[in-house]
Amino acid sequence: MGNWDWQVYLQDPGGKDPTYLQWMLSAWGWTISVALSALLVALVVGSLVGILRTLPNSPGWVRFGNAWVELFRNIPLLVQIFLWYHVVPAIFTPARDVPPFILVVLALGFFTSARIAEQLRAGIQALPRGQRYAGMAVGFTTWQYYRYVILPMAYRMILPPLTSESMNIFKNSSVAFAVSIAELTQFAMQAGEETARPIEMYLGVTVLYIISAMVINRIMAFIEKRARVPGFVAAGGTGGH
Amino acid sequence: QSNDTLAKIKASGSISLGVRDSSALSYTLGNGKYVGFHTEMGERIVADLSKAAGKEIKIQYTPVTSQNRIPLVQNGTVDLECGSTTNNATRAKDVSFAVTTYVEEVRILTKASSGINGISDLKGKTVATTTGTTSVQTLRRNKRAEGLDFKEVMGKDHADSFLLLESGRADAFVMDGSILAANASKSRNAADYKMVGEVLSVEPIACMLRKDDPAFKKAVDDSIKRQIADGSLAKLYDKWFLQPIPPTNTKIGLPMSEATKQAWANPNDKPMEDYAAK
Amino acid sequence: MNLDFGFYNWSVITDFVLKGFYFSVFLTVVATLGGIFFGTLLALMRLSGKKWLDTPAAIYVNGMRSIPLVMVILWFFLIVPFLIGRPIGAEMSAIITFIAFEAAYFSEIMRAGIQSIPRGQVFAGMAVGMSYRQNMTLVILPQAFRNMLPVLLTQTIILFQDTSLVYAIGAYDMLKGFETAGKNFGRPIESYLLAAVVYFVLCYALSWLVKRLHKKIAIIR
Amino acid sequence: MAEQMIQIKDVSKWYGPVQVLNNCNVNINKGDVVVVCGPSGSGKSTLIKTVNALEPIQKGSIVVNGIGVTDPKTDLPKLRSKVGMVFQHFELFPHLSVTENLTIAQIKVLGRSADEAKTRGLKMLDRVGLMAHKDKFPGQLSGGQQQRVAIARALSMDPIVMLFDEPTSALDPEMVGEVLDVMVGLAKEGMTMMVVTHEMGFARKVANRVIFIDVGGRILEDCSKEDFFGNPDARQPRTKDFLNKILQH
Amino acid sequence: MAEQMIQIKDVSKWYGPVQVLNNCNVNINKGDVVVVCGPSGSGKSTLIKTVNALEPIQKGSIVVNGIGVTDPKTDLPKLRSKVGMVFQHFELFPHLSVTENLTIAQIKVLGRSADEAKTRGLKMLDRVGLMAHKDKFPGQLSGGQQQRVAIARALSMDPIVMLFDEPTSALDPEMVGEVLDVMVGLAKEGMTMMVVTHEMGFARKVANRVIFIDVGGRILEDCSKEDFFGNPDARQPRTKDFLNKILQH
Ligand SMILES: Nc1ncnc2c1ncn2[C@@H]1O[C@H](COP(=O)(O)OP(=O)(O)OP(=O)(O)O)[C@@H](O)[C@H]1O
Ligand SMILES: Nc1ncnc2c1ncn2[C@@H]1O[C@H](COP(=O)(O)OP(=O)(O)OP(=O)(O)O)[C@@H](O)[C@H]1O
Ligand SMILES: [Mg+2]
Ligand SMILES: [Mg+2]
Repeated sequence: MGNWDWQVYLQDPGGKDPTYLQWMLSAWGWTISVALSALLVALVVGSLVGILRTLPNSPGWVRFGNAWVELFRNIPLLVQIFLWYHVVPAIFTPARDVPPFILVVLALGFFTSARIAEQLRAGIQALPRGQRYAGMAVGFTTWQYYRYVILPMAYRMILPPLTSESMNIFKNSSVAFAVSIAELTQFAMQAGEETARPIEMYLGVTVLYIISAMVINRIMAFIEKRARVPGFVAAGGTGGH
Repeated sequence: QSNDTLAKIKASGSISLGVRDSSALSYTLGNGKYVGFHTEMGERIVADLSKAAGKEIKIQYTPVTSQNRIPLVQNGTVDLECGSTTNNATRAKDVSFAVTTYVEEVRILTKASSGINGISDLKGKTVATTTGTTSVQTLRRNKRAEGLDFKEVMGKDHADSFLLLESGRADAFVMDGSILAANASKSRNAADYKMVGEVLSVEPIACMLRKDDPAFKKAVDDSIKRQIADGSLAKLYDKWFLQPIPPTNTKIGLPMSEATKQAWANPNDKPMEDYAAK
Repeated sequence: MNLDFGFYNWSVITDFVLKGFYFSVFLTVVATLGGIFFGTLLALMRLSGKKWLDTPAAIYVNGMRSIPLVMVILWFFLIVPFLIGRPIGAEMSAIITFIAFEAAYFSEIMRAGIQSIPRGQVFAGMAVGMSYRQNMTLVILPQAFRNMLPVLLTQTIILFQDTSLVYAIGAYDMLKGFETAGKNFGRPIESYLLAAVVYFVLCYALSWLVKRLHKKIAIIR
Repeated sequence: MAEQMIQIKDVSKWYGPVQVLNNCNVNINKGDVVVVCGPSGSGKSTLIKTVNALEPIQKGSIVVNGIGVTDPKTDLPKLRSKVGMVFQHFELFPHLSVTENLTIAQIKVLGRSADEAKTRGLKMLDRVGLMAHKDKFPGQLSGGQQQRVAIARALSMDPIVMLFDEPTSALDPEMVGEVLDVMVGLAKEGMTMMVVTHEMGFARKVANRVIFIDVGGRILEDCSKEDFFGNPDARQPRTKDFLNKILQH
Repeated sequence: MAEQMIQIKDVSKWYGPVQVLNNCNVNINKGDVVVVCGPSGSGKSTLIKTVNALEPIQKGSIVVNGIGVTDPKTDLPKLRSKVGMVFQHFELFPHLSVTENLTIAQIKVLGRSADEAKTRGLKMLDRVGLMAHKDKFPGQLSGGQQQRVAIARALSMDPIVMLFDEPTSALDPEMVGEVLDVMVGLAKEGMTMMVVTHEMGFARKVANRVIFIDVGGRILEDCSKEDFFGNPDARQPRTKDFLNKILQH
């Protein structure tokens, strides 16, 4: 493909960012903001839903949790983002004034929450049944044995899939360009078009994505190391995007 | 790859024609059928090429997007793109353009009831444009130059941008006049929308082809000039802009602009920058 | 806001939606089969214990897994024509991209599947005199496939959803079909809503089947 | 008359259509050491788990120390905190150190202060001979050690009765002895115990009653140890068969 | 002079820095039944797996039936096909029916015809008393049945020697007997056997030699059964300690 032209990064795109390089960095900032906010939503909602699905003797909650998971994981993320951005405000007008950033965070967060809920449920159910019995047998209430026995181990066990989920959320944030968030992929497409230098732009953006993925991976590895229980060995999980 | 497109299409007996899915000048009816002012003009160019080659050249329609059209032309996927591509200096470094066949005027589309009548009314308003088009760049430059402060939202394509206007998320949609007219005409209440105010910029639209292939460019240009000269292009304009068109049989209703008339009077391939300097 | 689905008659569906649906399904099937084939090869490379096989496979898999699919799609669209020296259409490009991309994901699933086979099974195969190849094809891989079938199919459902991203290069998939129909009739809201419903019904039905299968497998084991 | 500690009355239980306990009746007095044996899948674990309502039952009633386990008004966590339970797979909390395993329920359930809980817990740990391991995690201990910690954990709650579900069957043979020794000690001190086990040596040494359950969850034998081992002719054929199998080698 | 079947000479093995076999020497003659015992983690499984090179060794040499196991030129699959092996967790192929489990290696490794393999396999299945289960899958059998199928699988290959790695320790107590019975039968017919087990009853009944390995992989005892059980004073203190533990209850 031959002749590179890295100078394009120093050209003036004409907007508020003086160079394409600075524009790209600000786009990276948007990617990070979208991803981290959505991750927060996903963790909170996903944990809640995941726990609901494992509660003993609460068929209502279990059904609600199952419905949540099925709804949000069986529609493509892109379509879900369109639903939040276009369809919801058309039916429910005040939603029109909600900034797209929030809508995207909710869309991405809920989409991912379904997957985290599923992992947490699997993690909880993969714990030996005896652990639940042991918690009950020493006199813990349901809330107490979740808090002190089940959840600490379940979260540790799902750290590997949570790591890939956190990396996924960064990658999936790329879909946000479809609704006017000025993140990396939108930058790549727009700047690639304006400068007619798509390869250089794609390369820069790809490198930033890889850096983001690696940083998240390192952070999660650190958490995993901190949370490691001496002497305890467990098998990991896999799958998904 | 070789830069002799004429030889290539003659040898293979087919040409890859770049078309668009949903622009005013080129769009799809589904089922692999592509129509529109520029698409039909492209078909006629190919007919002329067939005549010159002395054999039937079949058209392979290749839908492109604004993000991929230039690489596709460069890498040979598309031989001739007749969608709605602005001829500007940056692009001219990578591809070459046939003579201008349509001069686009960037305009403001707004709801009739919005009270916006020109660019100065956009202050403090939200303006929609489309990712991967040059109008965004124009708008950005204007914004900085004139200290006009408005919010910008970007649809992923024109229909999306129009939807932003329709749903009230944006107060105005700034884009090529033909696109604005087409989108408004297809909407449920076409009468709710109006194009207002001054022309923000003028953009020559032309068919795009590979760089450094003068013979091919000449063949394409000659065909276009013929179509202008014998009046068939004007008939085509009438068919696609003033008569009801498929699939919904509504009229775009956009009479030919002065700028377009001038371009036809003096066929040329000047880039957008030359228009602005005027 | 009044929704009006009236324009969705059979001819709109055949003209716009079905073509995209066929492509989405075709892409899913081809990418699943190709992805599993190459993914298994990659997994075997990674488990070979030979550095010169493991390292390139690891770089490929981890590289693919840290880039958004949209970017991978854009990349392949840009560079595949240069690599193979002739132009290809958006659809062909999407097929190559998805096979290459999914191979990375399927390889991780197959690797986990192979590793989930107890070491004792490997020993048992060796102990009755099987060669490495026989042990792999007769003992390990059949079990790995069986154990991982639900995960492989779940990945396939995700893959089906991900085909919606090919619109980035203008390939005509099911979502594109709905969008185009919506645009042409000025009814995008209804189209998106309908697209969501159709995706949901298809994916939910598939995941329901996977769950049934999972239960069946659990009984056999 | 001996004080009644556990009364299991006409208890039946089903998993879906499958009956796993069939009209079981057992009375255990204070100080009794009752060994429960029977073939795999006969419902031994299920029976012992019904005593502190870890498994619900569909028919019958269970009373522990005067409190109705099956009574909906009963505060189950409170009842369970008084019933010590030891599991086949130890079920220590793997993310907590040995000391934390011993104290957490004392603090959170009984409301003891951290200091008080620690004193009590370590006393029990000392008793099972593992004081040196108080700061380790379960995963760092051998199976036999983990099981002894599990016994100490149950004892720190000052239980009035102890339930054991095959406490030695997941252990390597050399570790079985160390756990049984602790249990023998407990029995000798007068702890009321219900023990599911195949260790007939233990039964011979300390049980005062042996119960045999057959597949389907029916209690076939409930008799004194002397009778069970000493009087084979009075036994049911199924029991003799079972005893033959497990005592053969 | 007895024919030599297995010669283990000066064998040492390390996992990383940890030594798990320490200069082991064992000679097994044709027809010998050698029981290997020792505490958990002492290297019993590792030792027995080195015999058919399932585990590589770093020092020493092993010869089976005159063929050097550690010789790089040896065709290991061929050698292994002549050495039957039975594992603690059975390791039947779960995706194959019982009959397929018995025939697959005969067909793919020995090159027998499907018919021939089936005849041979079913004969062995009959011998372990499971003819009725020939079309079932392993998951549908009890542990004891699975282990007997595993023995039949090994026997269908016409092995010249059989290796057993704790064949009964993953079984419910009532099933131990049925597996040991099959093994006793084999031993009585003169099969050369090397058996890792804690079943001292089995050792007493049929072993002609007992080997004791201590943690760290050192062979502490290698003597006749009579000596091992009948002459405690001649034993090492570690051995006595171990025997005490596992025979206590
Ligand atoms: N959660 C469950 N769902 C359905 N069936 C169950 C469940 N738990 C146990 N069972 C069945 O109930 C019966 C009794 O089980 P239980 O665990 O009480 O037997 P056990 O006598 O303790 O056997 P073991 O010696 O194997 O521990 C068995 O047939 C078992 O398969
Ligand atoms: N793959 C491995 N990597 C590292 N260490 C290992 C591995 N396999 C076994 N070991 C270690 O080697 C030692 C001997 O293991 P081995 O399984 O031979 O013991 P064993 O006597 O069979 O014990 P058990 O009675 O528990 O089966 C143990 O300390 C074990 O932890
Ligand atoms: Mg049990
Ligand atoms: Mg072992």
